[in-house]
This record gives sequence, C-alpha cells and structure tokens, in this order.
Amino acid sequence: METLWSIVVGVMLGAGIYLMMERHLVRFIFGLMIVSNAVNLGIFVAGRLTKGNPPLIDEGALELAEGFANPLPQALILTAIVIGFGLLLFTMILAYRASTEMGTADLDQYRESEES
Amino acid sequence: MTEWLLVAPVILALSTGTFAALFMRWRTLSLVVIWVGAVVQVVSAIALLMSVLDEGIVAVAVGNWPAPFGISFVADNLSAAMVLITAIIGLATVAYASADLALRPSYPLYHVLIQILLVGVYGSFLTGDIFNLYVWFEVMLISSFGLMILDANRVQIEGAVKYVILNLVSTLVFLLAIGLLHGATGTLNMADLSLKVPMLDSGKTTLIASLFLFGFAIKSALFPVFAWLPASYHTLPSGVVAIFAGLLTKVGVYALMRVFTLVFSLPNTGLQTLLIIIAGLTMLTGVLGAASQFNIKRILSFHIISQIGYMVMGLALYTPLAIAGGIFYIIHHIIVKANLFLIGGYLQRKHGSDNLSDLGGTYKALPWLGVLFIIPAFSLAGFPPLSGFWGKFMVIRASLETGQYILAATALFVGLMTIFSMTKIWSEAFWKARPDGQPNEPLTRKEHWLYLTPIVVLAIMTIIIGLAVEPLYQFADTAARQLLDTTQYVDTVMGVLR
Amino acid sequence: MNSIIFRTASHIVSGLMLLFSVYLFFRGHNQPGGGFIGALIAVIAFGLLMLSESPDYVRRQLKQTPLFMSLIGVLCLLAAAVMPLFFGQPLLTGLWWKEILPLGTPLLFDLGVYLAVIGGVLGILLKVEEELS
Amino acid sequence: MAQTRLNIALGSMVLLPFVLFMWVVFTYQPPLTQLSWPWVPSLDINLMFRLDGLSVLFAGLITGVGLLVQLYSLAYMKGKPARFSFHLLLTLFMLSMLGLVLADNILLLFVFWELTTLTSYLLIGYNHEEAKSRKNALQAMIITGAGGLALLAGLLMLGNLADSYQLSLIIERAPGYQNSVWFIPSLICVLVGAFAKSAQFPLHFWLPGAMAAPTPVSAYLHSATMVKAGVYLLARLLPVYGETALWGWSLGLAGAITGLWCGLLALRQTDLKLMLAFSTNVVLGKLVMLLGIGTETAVSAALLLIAAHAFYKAGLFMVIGIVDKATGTREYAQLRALKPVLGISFVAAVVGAASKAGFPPTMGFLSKEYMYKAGAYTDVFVTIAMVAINILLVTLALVLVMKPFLGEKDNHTAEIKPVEQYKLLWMPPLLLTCLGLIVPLLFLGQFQAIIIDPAMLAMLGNGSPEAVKLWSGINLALILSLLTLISGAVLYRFYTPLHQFLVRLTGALPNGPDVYARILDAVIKLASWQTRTLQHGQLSGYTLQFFIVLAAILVYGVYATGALPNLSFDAEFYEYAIGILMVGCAAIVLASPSRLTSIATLGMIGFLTTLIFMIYSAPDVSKTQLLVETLSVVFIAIVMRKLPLLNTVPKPSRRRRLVQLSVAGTIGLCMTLLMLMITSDPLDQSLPEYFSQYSYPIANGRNVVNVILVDFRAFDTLGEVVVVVVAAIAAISVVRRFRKGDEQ
Amino acid sequence: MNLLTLNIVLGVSWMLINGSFSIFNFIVGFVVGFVCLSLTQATSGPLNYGRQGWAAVKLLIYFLKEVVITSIKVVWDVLTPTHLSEPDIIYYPLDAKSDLEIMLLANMVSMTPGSLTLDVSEDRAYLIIHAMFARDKAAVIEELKNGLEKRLLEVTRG
Amino acid sequence: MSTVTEWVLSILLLTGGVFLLAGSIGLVRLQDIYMRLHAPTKASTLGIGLVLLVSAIYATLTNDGISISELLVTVFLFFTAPITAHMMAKTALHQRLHRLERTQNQDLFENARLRLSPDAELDDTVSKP
Amino acid sequence: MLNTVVMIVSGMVSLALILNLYRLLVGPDVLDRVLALDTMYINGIALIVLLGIYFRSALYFEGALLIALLGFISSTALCKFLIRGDLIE
Ligand code: NA
Ligand code: NA
Repeated sequence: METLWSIVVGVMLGAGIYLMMERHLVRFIFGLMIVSNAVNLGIFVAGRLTKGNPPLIDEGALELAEGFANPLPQALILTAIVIGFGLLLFTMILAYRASTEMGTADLDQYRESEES
Repeated sequence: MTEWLLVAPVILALSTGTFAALFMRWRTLSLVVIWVGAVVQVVSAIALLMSVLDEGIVAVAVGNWPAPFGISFVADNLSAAMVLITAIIGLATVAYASADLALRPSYPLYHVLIQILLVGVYGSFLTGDIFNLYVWFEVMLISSFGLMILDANRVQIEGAVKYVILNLVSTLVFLLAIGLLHGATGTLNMADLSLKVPMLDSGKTTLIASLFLFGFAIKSALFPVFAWLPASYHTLPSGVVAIFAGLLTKVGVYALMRVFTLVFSLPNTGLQTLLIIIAGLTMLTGVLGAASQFNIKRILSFHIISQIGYMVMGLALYTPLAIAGGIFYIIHHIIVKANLFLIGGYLQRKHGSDNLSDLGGTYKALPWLGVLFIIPAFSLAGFPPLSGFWGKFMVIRASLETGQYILAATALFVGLMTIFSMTKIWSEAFWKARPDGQPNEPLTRKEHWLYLTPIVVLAIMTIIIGLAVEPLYQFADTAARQLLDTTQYVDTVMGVLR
Repeated sequence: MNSIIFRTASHIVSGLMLLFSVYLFFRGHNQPGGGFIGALIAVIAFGLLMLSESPDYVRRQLKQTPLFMSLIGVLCLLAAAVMPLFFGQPLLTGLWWKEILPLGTPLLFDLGVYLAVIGGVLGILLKVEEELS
Repeated sequence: MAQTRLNIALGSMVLLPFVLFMWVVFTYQPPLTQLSWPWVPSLDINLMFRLDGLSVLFAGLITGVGLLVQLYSLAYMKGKPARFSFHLLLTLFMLSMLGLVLADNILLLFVFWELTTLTSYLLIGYNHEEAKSRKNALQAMIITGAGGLALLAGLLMLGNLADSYQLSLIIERAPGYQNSVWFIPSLICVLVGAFAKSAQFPLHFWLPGAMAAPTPVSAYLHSATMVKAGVYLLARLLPVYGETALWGWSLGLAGAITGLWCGLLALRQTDLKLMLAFSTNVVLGKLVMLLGIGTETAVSAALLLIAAHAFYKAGLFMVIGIVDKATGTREYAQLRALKPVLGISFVAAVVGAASKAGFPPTMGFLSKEYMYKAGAYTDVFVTIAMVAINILLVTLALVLVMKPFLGEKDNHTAEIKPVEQYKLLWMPPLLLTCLGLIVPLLFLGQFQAIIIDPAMLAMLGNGSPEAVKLWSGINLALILSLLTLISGAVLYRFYTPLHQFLVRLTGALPNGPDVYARILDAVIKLASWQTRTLQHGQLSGYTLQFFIVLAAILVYGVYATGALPNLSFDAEFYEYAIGILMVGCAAIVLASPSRLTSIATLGMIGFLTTLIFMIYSAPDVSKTQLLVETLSVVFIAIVMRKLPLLNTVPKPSRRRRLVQLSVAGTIGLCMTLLMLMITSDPLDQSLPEYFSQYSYPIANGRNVVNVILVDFRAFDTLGEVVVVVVAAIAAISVVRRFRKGDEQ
Repeated sequence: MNLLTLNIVLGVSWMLINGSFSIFNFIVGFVVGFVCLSLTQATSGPLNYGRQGWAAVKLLIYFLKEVVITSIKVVWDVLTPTHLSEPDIIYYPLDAKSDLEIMLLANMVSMTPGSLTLDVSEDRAYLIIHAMFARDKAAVIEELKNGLEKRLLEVTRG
Repeated sequence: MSTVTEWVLSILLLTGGVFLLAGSIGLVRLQDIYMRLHAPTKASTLGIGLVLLVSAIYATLTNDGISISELLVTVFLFFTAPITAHMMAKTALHQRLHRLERTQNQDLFENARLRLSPDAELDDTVSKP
Repeated sequence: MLNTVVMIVSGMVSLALILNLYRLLVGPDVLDRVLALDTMYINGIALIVLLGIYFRSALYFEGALLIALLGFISSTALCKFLIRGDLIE
C-alpha cells in the first residue's frame, strides 16, 4: 500500500510544485492547495497505513484493539490541516487584494517594490 | 518554579496579546496591558536565564506527559539567551511602535500582532519538540503576515505577496521534513530524535536533513533562497521591520543550530561542506547586494543576509569556538540590527524618506543621533571593541584553525564591504549637507522619547556587550558546548518524568 | 434574488447543522469529532444562513463579534493551560472533576478551540462576503 | 555660561596629553614596565600594557606632539563650528594611538589600531559638508580598514603560531615560527596591514587624500602618529619576522618605491600641504626601507628619523596652516614674500626644512647619516635609492621655504593677514621645529641614553653599538650627504622644467585615487549585476530558483545514497482506482485553462484525499479534511470572481515549461524514493502504544486522536488555534477599508 | 408546525444521531436545539400544536407512494432511447400561505417525479412548476391540489 | 441473518443501484438543463435512500442495537435535494439557459424568471432572449 | 452474497460517477457542471455507505452525513454565486 501512496504523493507534490512556479497568482494557489494535500498525505503515509482499525478505544476496553492505526500522524495532520487552512485563507484573500491593487494576477509584474 | 519559568514567556505574550485585543476599543487600557506584559516578559526571561545559569539545562514536560510522549519545553544557555534578547527587543519595539505607529488606523492591532509574533518566537526558542517547533514557526509566520499587511499600501501588499509566497514554500517543506522524520524514527521529541537518528542509514539521514536545511535556509534567508527578504522588508513601517529584522531570520538560524546539532549532528549529514559554501556565499551576496542599494532600509535588509552568513558560518565550522562565535554573533546582531532599523525609521519619520539622496545634515542637526548611529553601525561593521567584532573574531579564528582559509578571507572581505555600507549611510544621511526642501516633521516630546529610549538602551547594550566580553564569551562557550555535547540536554529532557 | 423556499429550508438545515456541530463537539473526546470539526460545521451552518439571508443577519443573530468569540476561545485555552500551574502541575496538565461530572480542563480546552475557530473562520467568511460581493 | 563650560571642556582635553605624558614619564622604569588587567582571559585578550624603549618613544611623541597640536588647534579652530567635537575626536584619537603603542597584546593592539582608523575617519571628514572631504575620508577608511582586516588575519595566525596573543611572549618565542605553514601567510597579512596604514605604494594615495582634514589633524595624524602606527608595528615585529628574506625584500622594495615615486609626486604638487603630505609618504618609505634592512645601524637611523620627522613635519604642517590662515590659500603660485608678515613662521619653516633636507646639525642630518651608513653596508642599489630619495627631499625642502616666503609680490599674490598675534598659533610649530635643532646640539647624549638605546634594546635585544655623534669624521656617509645636498640644490634650479615634466608624466600614468575609484566602481558594478541577477523582482523566477535549489540538494542526497528501495504492489483495486483518479485530477489541474474546472478538480482531489483518510482508519482527519476542503473551495470560489482569468497571463515558454516540469518532477521523484525508503523499514511503536495505554485511564478519552490533540500534545493545538485566529485577523485586515473603488 | 415542533424535531434528531433514546438525551437535545434555533430563526410564532401527527404520517405514506410510482416512469424515460417527455411550464395556484407550507409543498412537488418546482411567484399566488409529462395541465394541477397540498395543509393547519 | 433477509436486502440494494445509475444516465442523456434537473433529484435521491435503508437494516440486524441514524441522512437528503434542484432551476432561469424547443409555453420562462404571475404583461424594458 | 451485491452496486455507482464526470467536463453550462458535482456528491455518499456495509462499520455513516450537508451547501452556494454573477469564466 505504502508503495502506491508514496508514488501518488510524489506525483501530487510534483504537480503542485509545478503550479507553484507559475506566473498566475491563481495557479500558485492551486499549486499550494495540491502541495498542502500532498504533504498531509505524505505525513500520513510515512506514519504507516492501517485499514479498518481507527484509533478509538471500544466501550469497556482500556486500550486500543490490537493492530490499531497509529494515532500520532493523524493528530499531526489535523494540526497541519488547520494551520494550512488558516494560511490558505489568508493567502487567498491577500491574492484578491493584490490582484485588485496591481490590476493583474501576473506575479512577474509585481516588481514595484523592488525597483529603486 | 521551573514549570512556571519555562512556559512563562509564551503564556505571558499570548495573554498580553489576547487581553490587548479584547480591550482594543479602550486604547489606554489596551496599551497598559501591552506595556505591563512586555515588561513582565523581560522580567520572566531574566528569571529564566538566571535559573539556567544556576541549574544548567532545565526542562518541563508540558501536560505532565514524560519526554518522548508529550511536548517538552527546554531551556539551555542558547534558548534562555535568545528568549531574553527577544523580550528586550519586544519591549523596545513596544516603545518604538507607540511612537512610530500611533497614527495608523490599525494601531492597536499592531501591538496585538507583535505580541503574537513574540509568542511564536519564544515558543520556537523553548520547545524541545520538532513538530511543536513547526507550530511556533507558523504562529510567528502568520503574525508576521498580519503585521505586513496592516494598513498596507500598494507596494507593501506587493512585498507581502512575495514574502508570503516564498515563506509558504519553506513552511511546506519543513512540514514534510518533519512528517518524514517521524516516519523514519517514530518520534518527535528532539532529545529522543538525537538518540534515534544515528540509527538511521546515512542515505535517509542526508535526504531528510537536506529538507530541513532547505526549509530553514529560506527562513534564515541563506544564499540562494533569500529573495523574500530584500523584496519585502524595506516596504515595512519601521516599527515593524525592526522586530522582523532583529528576530525572524534569527529564529531560522536558531532552528538550524538546534536541529543540526541536536537532531542531526552536522558532520554526519554529509552537508557540512555544503553549509560552509552556503555560509560564504550568503555573506558575500548579501554584502554585495547592500553595496548596490541607496536606501537605508534596503541596505540594512541586505546586510541582514550577509550577517546571517557569519552566524551560519559558526554552525558550519562546527567547533566549540565557531559555534560560540555564531551565538555571540546572533545576540549582537539582534540588538544592533534592530537598533539600526529603529534609527532609520526615526529618520524616515522626521524627513519623510529613507532614501539616502533625500537625507542629509543629520549630524549637524542631531549630533547625538550621530553618536547613537555610529555605535551600532560600526559595531555591525565589526569595529573593536564594539559587540560585532567579537563574534566575527571568533568565527574567523575558528575558520583559520579549521583550515578554511577562503571562508576566513571571505568573512574579512565582507567585513570591509560592511564598513563601506555603513560609512555610506553615515556619509550620506549624517555628514552630507541637508538637501534643499527636505521636510522636517516636528515631534512631540513624548514621541521623541518613545523613539529615542529604545535606541539609547540598545546602543548601551551594544557597548556593554563589547566591553563585558568575558562573561558573555563564557556563556556562549557553555552554550556551544551544550549544543555539541547533547548528553546533558538529552538527560535533562528524558529525565523529567511523570 | 430571494427565495422563500431556500430561505425557509436553510433556517431548518442550519439549525440541524448547529445541533450536529454541538453534538460532534461534545462527543469528540470519545468518538470522532471535537472542537475543530464541530466549529467548522457551525461555520458552515452560519455560512448557509449568510447565503440565504445576509451577513448582517448572521451578525445580529450572533450578538457578539466573531473576533470577540475567538478571543473568548483563546481565553478558554489559556485558562485550561494555566489552571494546572496553580495546582503545582506543569502547563496544560489535564485536571479532571470526575466525581461531579465527566468534566476536565481538556474539555475546556476543546471548547476554546471550538469558539476560537468559529470566531476566526466565520469572521473571515462574513467579511469576505460583505466586502467582495 | 555655555562658553565657560566649553572652555573647561577644551581646557581639560588640552591638558590630558600633558598628564599622560607625565604619567608615561613617571611610570616608565627602564628597561621595561608592564601593567596588566584581565579583560577576556578566555580568549587570551587582556589589557596588558608595556612601557619599553620603543613604546615610550612613540608614547612620548604622541602625547608631546599631541599637547602642542591641541594648543595649536585652540587657536587654529577658533570660530569654527563643532570645536568641542573636534577636540574630543582628537583626544580620542590620541588615546587610541597611545593604546596602540603601549599594548602588549596583539589583539588589544588591533583594537586600538581599528579605533585609530575610526577616529581618524571622523577627523578626516571633519569638513563633512564638502563632498571631497567625505570621499577622501571614506577612501582612507576603506584602505586602512582593508589593511586592518588583513592585519587581523595576520595577527590571528601569529597568535596561533605562538599559542598566545601576548606580544612579549610572542617575541620571546620568536625564533621557532619559520617552519609553520602559517608563518609566511601571517607575515604577508601583517605587512599588508602595516603598509596600508603607513601609506606604502601602491596604497600611498589615501594619505594625501586625507589632507581634506583641517591642518591640525594633518599635523598630528600624518606626521607623528597614525601613519607611524604601521612603522611601529613593523618595528615591534622585527624580531619575529626580521630574519626572513621576504621581510627584507618586501620592505626594501615597498619603501624604496614609495620613497621615490611619492617624492616625484610631491614635487609635482602645487598645494604646499599636499606637497608635505607626499613628502610624508617619502619619509614613511625611508622608514620602511630601514626596518627592512633591520641592522643595528638601520634601526638607529629609523629611530632617529622617527623623532626627527615628528618634530619637523608636525611643525611644517602647522606653518602651512598659518600660511593658509593668513592668506586663505596654500597654492604656492599665489604665495610670495610672506617673510615680512609671518616672520616667526619663516624661522620655523627654515629650521624645519633644514631638518627635512638633512642639513647639519639637525636631527634630520643625523638620521640621514646613519641611513647612509646602514645602506652602505647592505647593497649598492639600496644606497642609490636612499640617495635619490634624499635628493628629492632636499629639493622639496627648498621649494617649501623659497617659494612662499621669499620673492617679490605681484598681482597674483594673495592678501596676507597678520595672524601671528595669536601666540598659540606660532609657538607650537616653532617649538617643534627647533627641537629638531636643539636636541642634537645640546642633548644628544641624553637622547641616546633615554630614547635610542632603550628602543634598540626593545627591538633588537641590545643597545646601539656606538654613541650617536654629530661628527664622526669624513666618511662615505658624509660624502653622500654632501652629494645629496648639492644635487638637491641643483635639482631646485631646474624646478620649473622638472615640475612640467612631472605633470606630464603623472598625467600619463594611472594615479592611485583613479585606480581606487575604478576598483570601487567595478565592485559596485559587480554588486549591482549580482543583485539584479539574484534579486530580479520576478516572483515566479524566485519560486523557480527556490525549487531548483531544493531539487539540487535532493538529487545530491539521492546520489549520495545510491540504494534503491524495494517496491511492493500489495494494494487493492479500489486503492489503485483512487490513486489513479488523484493523479488524473492533478493532471487536469495542470492542463486546464479553465478556473472553474480547476477548482472543481481541486475539490475532487480533496474529496479523494478524504476517502483515503477514511479507508485508512482516520475518521477525524477525513472529516476535518472534508470540511476544510469544502470551505476552501467555497472561499476560492468567492475570491475567484475578483481575480483575473487564467489567460490574462502569458503562457510560459516551452523551455520554461520543460524546466518547471523537470524541477517539479525531480522533487516528486526524490520524495517518492525517500518515502519508499522510510516505509520499507518498520516504525518504532513506542509512542502509539503509550498513547493507547494512557489515553483512557488517565486522559479519560476513547478517541485517542482527540486526546492527543487536547491533552498529550495540547500545546500544538494551542498554537494552531492561535494561527487560525491571527489568520482571521490578518485576512480581515487585508480587505477592511479596502474596496476596488478605493483605488480611484 | 412552528418553532416548538421544530425544536422537538431537533430533540429527536439529537437522540437519533446519538443512537440512544433516553429522557436525558432528549432534554439535552431539546436544550441544544433551542439554542441552535434561537441562533438561526428570524421570527418565532405562538405555540399551536394539535393532532397533526397522524396527518403527517398519512402525508408521508402518500408521498413515498407517489415517489416510488412515478420514479419508475422517469427512469423508463431515461433508459429508453426515445424521448416520451413533453416538458411544459405550469403555474400552480397556491392555497398554502406560510413560508413553511410553501416550502414543504414545493419540496414535495419536486420530489414527485415528473414535476420540479422552479420558483414561487413574487406574490406567492403560484408555484411555478416544470413538468416533464404534461399532456394535460389541468390534470396535473388537480392531482397536486387533491393529493399533496390537501394532505400537507391538514398537517400544518391541524 | 436469514437468507431471505439477505435476498431482500440484495434486491433493495440492487434497485438502489439501478436508480442511482439511472439518475446519472439521465444527467447525461436528457436534453435541456430543466429536464436534466429532474433525473438526479429524484432517481438518485431515491437510490441513495434505498442504499441507506439497506445499510440501516443491515446495521440493525448485525449490531445488537438498532441503528436508524442512517435514516437521518435519508431524511436530510430528501429534504435538501429538492431545494438544491430549485436553486439550480432558479439559476438556469436567471441565466436564460438553453431550453428544449419542445417545451410548451416557452413565453412563460421569462415570467418565471422574474417571478411574475402568468398573465403579467412584460414591459419593454425586459427584453426577451 | 450481500458482499457480492455490494461490489456490483459499487460498480454501478462507479459507472454513475464516471457519467457524472463526463457531464462535469462537457458542461455545456456552468450550471451543468454544478449539477454534475451535486450528483457526484450523492453517488459519493452511496459509495461510502456501501463501504460501510462492506466493512461492517458504523463509522462511515457520519462521513456520509457530512458529505450530504456539504453537498447541499456547496451546490446552493454555487447557485447563489452564479445568480449573483460571481462565477464567471
Ligand atoms: Na520569516
Ligand atoms: Na530578519
């Protein structure tokens, strides 16, 4: 399983990074979203995959059933998703503001600040 | 008591920020909260430092979960010193911002965001957990985003876009690196990692370490991934850029130092030579960048990069003297660079510009400001016995001792170019005759002192650091040894049991 | 553009969603759910109301500004974090009062998450709707 | 009131050199007095001072000349702005200089060395509203600063050689260094530093440039003190390096070239002050040559010359200052017949010039005699160079006296004000120049006993071989001296054609300031070019740059690793289906020119990710992912309306697309490899097991993921929530008070 | 139906999602539902709760029957190659008055195959329906009047 | 669980599948947006309803407690599907999307768009497409 | 047997999803894509419920409820945006 998902993560990362290198602000954001997803997935896969045994302690039991899924990467991903969400929201709204101010979404035309 | 002291900076700054935000409508109350908070942070940071000096490395298991399972907060010499410097810069910024930003529409929010920024910085310095470090990095990053866009104009928004986009790249890679490191070792606690990483095969270690190096390199603005810094810093209001310039990149350097000593031992990653080259090129490109600029903030921004090179040089050489030099340099640089930006901001406020061509006549009009400028400027340029000389001296000596002659020569040349830049500012802004029609905004007495007090205090600190080298060297040396010999750190962290 | 059908239905659906949100929040400690998930559902519920009525309507129903809500949330987090310090325990140690009710500082903590996230995300949503439309 | 305070301040600063002079005199107990306080013992940098013959000679000159210059300045600077800071800087400079010559620790010496650079920079740029002053101050700063940094490297290496920074220890351990690899590099670095400070060719030009400073500064810095710092250092380190051939060669060559070339340049000048400045270069050249020879005679000659030069050059500078003050010009073309008005100055000038020319029985004459003696025993070329240099000095001395003071007035001549009414203006120069005459005539024995012998002892470990005498019979040196004087006078006869020739010659050759300016210019051009290249302002270029770096270090890492992981295709068909769908969706986003399709596809990707989390036992994550994804899509749909279409930005070129593709592909591939490597080994289970074990009994929660979030790792969550709240505040601030209409 | 009913529905829903039917759970659900409603509702009406329960059950059964039967018709049209449909726009005069009545009716109309609510006219007099098989407009209207709307109004008006 | 139940469940499930598939086929095959709205709204909703019903019964039979919480989803879907459809129809009207020529009373589309009564006279300002 | 049927029905639903995908890509109008997306939500829920039956787990049901909620919200929100003219290509 990990082989498949490692490959998928690699492809997604590649696709996202490709988009992040583009000139259109929106394409960058698309890339950002894909890479965020891929990174979360990467953490998940690196923490090993388990099918059908979520880290929930059954009623009456004191600990998780044998062969439980590793809860730690899940918790990490949750934190990462939330943080990524906050950053993404900010980025999108900044993108709106920027493209409205500059009149373009072409990142290469955002050069005013660096002209002396 | 340790339980309190170790978490106090984070909690205090967070409470300060939260209450200030709650009382935002009552400006005075909000300001009182901010001032009290900032002062208390300094006090608590001093107490923390004393306790570290007293007891050696201290640690606390947050949530009372023992070391590899919960999150640890740890303070060794390096972290405690960084926390104290941060608190001092935080207080200085509060004072300065009270003058510099008071007329802006979002004024109260600046203070709130600065506090949250401090939360992130303190957290980064104190945490003993690599994922927790990521979280604090993000806290810092998002509040820096916020500070960048408050009341932003067109150019500032543009700078912010570059800052945000390029920093997001770093963040994502950093996060991925943590995930993979966890996948390889099954742990996140840095002390625990330092025990488990050596068991990995070298290929994995090198690759994961490269990811960390890349992520931190962006944060600390190393060659060739520093573009975000000169693209954005100069657009910021001075009250903001001083804290950015002083702290943010240094958190990146701190992270490099921590991770590449504790988690990965730099020589074992196969990246040492690379880092040495990077350090040299960072110094060089930064200082050359500054040589081509004619705007105070831009010159200073490029100089951040070149100075970062010295700090990383300390790490890259990986001897006690070199790392002590790097640490000494960080401490010196935070104070000096923040101060230079504060002075630049004062000039900008007074004369409506920070372009060298628009400035002039300052020495004649405000000779004491000239003196206040000379101290940090020539300290940055490495003139003995000011603070900047010592760090430089240590890393250059270390590089000679390790046979890195080219690196030493580069460092010396960069020193010369730094002199050139600083004298350029001095010559244009201070010595040159006042240009015709230069505006001169009168400041109220209160504003005047809010501007000057932090400048004076930081200048005095620069001198004190320069003169009281012995205790500081001892301190940095201990810090370096703590970094290089991780046993004490690991024992302390893993020893805090439920 | 107004639609009686949509408006009437959205009130019901958003009520249901808020209920679901509270439910998920409460049982989060034992079953999938928790503060963040609950909060996002609540945000979506309010978002639905915002779409069918107006951002202003949602603000009036909330009575408090989203910022205030999130600050209260952060205060809950801080309280949960600091409280154990006064009992001689490290920061964020879970304190439980099982004898009275299954309550503990982790629940207060989760409540903080819940409020803070609702306030934060809803704040952006309302602002964006107001400014961009 | 303010005036009184100023006077008190000035008075105390004037008195300070005197006090220090007295302190030196009374503290010094020949042959050696050492003082020491700890400063940075861990780095072997301590406040160690050493009063021996050499340092006392210099300390005496520094404080003595310093006192006179301060007095002279009181008169000279009267009515000028910022007098207080002028005197203050002068005092600070003097203190730095004093520290330099007294330091018994090479790093302490370096500290003072750099302080003299800094204070002299501020003094040279005293007339800072003039662009030329600023430029020349910077020039001096850069050159001596560069030298200083080289010196630092040299001293560090020397310290490592000797395993100590303590000067006396280094000298004590001296003979054993030659075998070390650091020896020659340290020698070179030290020489660069000393040459830069002492204005040796080709770095000589900063010194004349420094004449932009007020005349008292020139009189002090460029006669007795700062420029001698390099000479002092060479003299100090003579026992360490003097044995090597390189030392002799480089010092001899540098000194000779400096002496000859600067002598010619001095003759070419029309500004009297510049002429003096260049002749200072000449003297420095002579001193360096003598130290290069390094024999006892040469060292005595050098010591005599140091003292002689300090007396006459400071005096002459002051005289030029008086002339300048009286007439408002220093161009000799406009100066004639000053003698009647500036009589005392004329006397001082004549005495000073005599010493400069080596006319018996002045100090200058003495030093020249010894110089020829030293040269005669070494090398014929050295001797010829010495004679030639001294001939030039004689001519210069003649020009200095004859041109301005004698002759008849004509209509080009400037008005002369009677400035000699200020006693403080003429007394110091007169005293100084006359010292050059009085000492050899009356106190020669004492001078040798108190100054020369101890200094020799300090440098060479033994006193001078013979007593210094004015008359030692007719010998080669005397003949050469005579020859020198006659040749100088002859040369003065042909001064006008010589001057014209020199003007043409120097016009044709590259001059120092130009070369300096061109180098500086080239560095700044290089800087601009590199900054344009690295900091080009195109954001997509930056991201590309960043990712290329990432790809490069990953490839390096993979290359270093070499091992290929083993693959296992054990997934079920629906897993493959989801995987393929995800890849397909990613491809659609890459290829689609439509925003809406892209957004919908992004939604799909998010949804598929949700499915993955759901399948692999992560219910909380899958819910969160779903919610976040939906909200993200909603937000992006709202924001998208205000963003330009995808086709508003030009399509990347084919080449660029290829680059992007290969960079992105490389990173993706490397990450896949890394993940495969990681997942092929088993994961340490101690953390999950701990969580499983304690989640319910202690943390009272059955949902372990939630327990981790609110208890085990609650601190993460705290930070995460702060991020969300701040993101909200920031995002709201971005749009607040801003609408599209606000632009107008 | 009014807010209280809605509140009770929410209370029951709470029990449903909790999967445990107890008084305590219902009370909790009711209270939570109350808070949720107070956050989302614009107006509140007076309490008027009668014997609509039975009518509701009757409505539900009728509705499900309609759905199943006519669904098959649509499926047939979709799956067969020919197109039997004769689409039309129908203005259906409303007896239902309150927001809730109109909404429920519109929903049910939409869910019964063959007809789809497009909108309600501004003056609330008509339901605008898109019908797929509208050979006889009047019949369609009549069927709705006597079928769904009558039963619905029995539920809402008691 | 008896075979009969299993048969019943299987048939119900299959029927559900058929409805779901039919809804999607309708989405592809039907000729204008108004008619395309009919198919998923009804058939797919019914299909998912059946699948959920099976799930509920199956869960009730296999677990010890009764699991009717799936019914909540069903109710929710039945409640929201027509509203979504209504919103889409409204959008289609608003955008004056292409409509099948066969549709009778074409002129009423504009009335519907403006939510006017059928007999209302459209003034000149409202241009018909 | 039920498992086999579940597989068969899953296949049918997958086919339905592919048909939706076709409509999503073909359009012709934005609204058609929205409708396709909405239908995909429903089919997605069906798949998840089937998964729940297959794995005999009740955990998937909540995912289904969530998707139902979100599907409703997104579809109506998209319509709202379309009517407002927010979504222009
Ligand atoms: Na940063
Ligand atoms: Na910085």
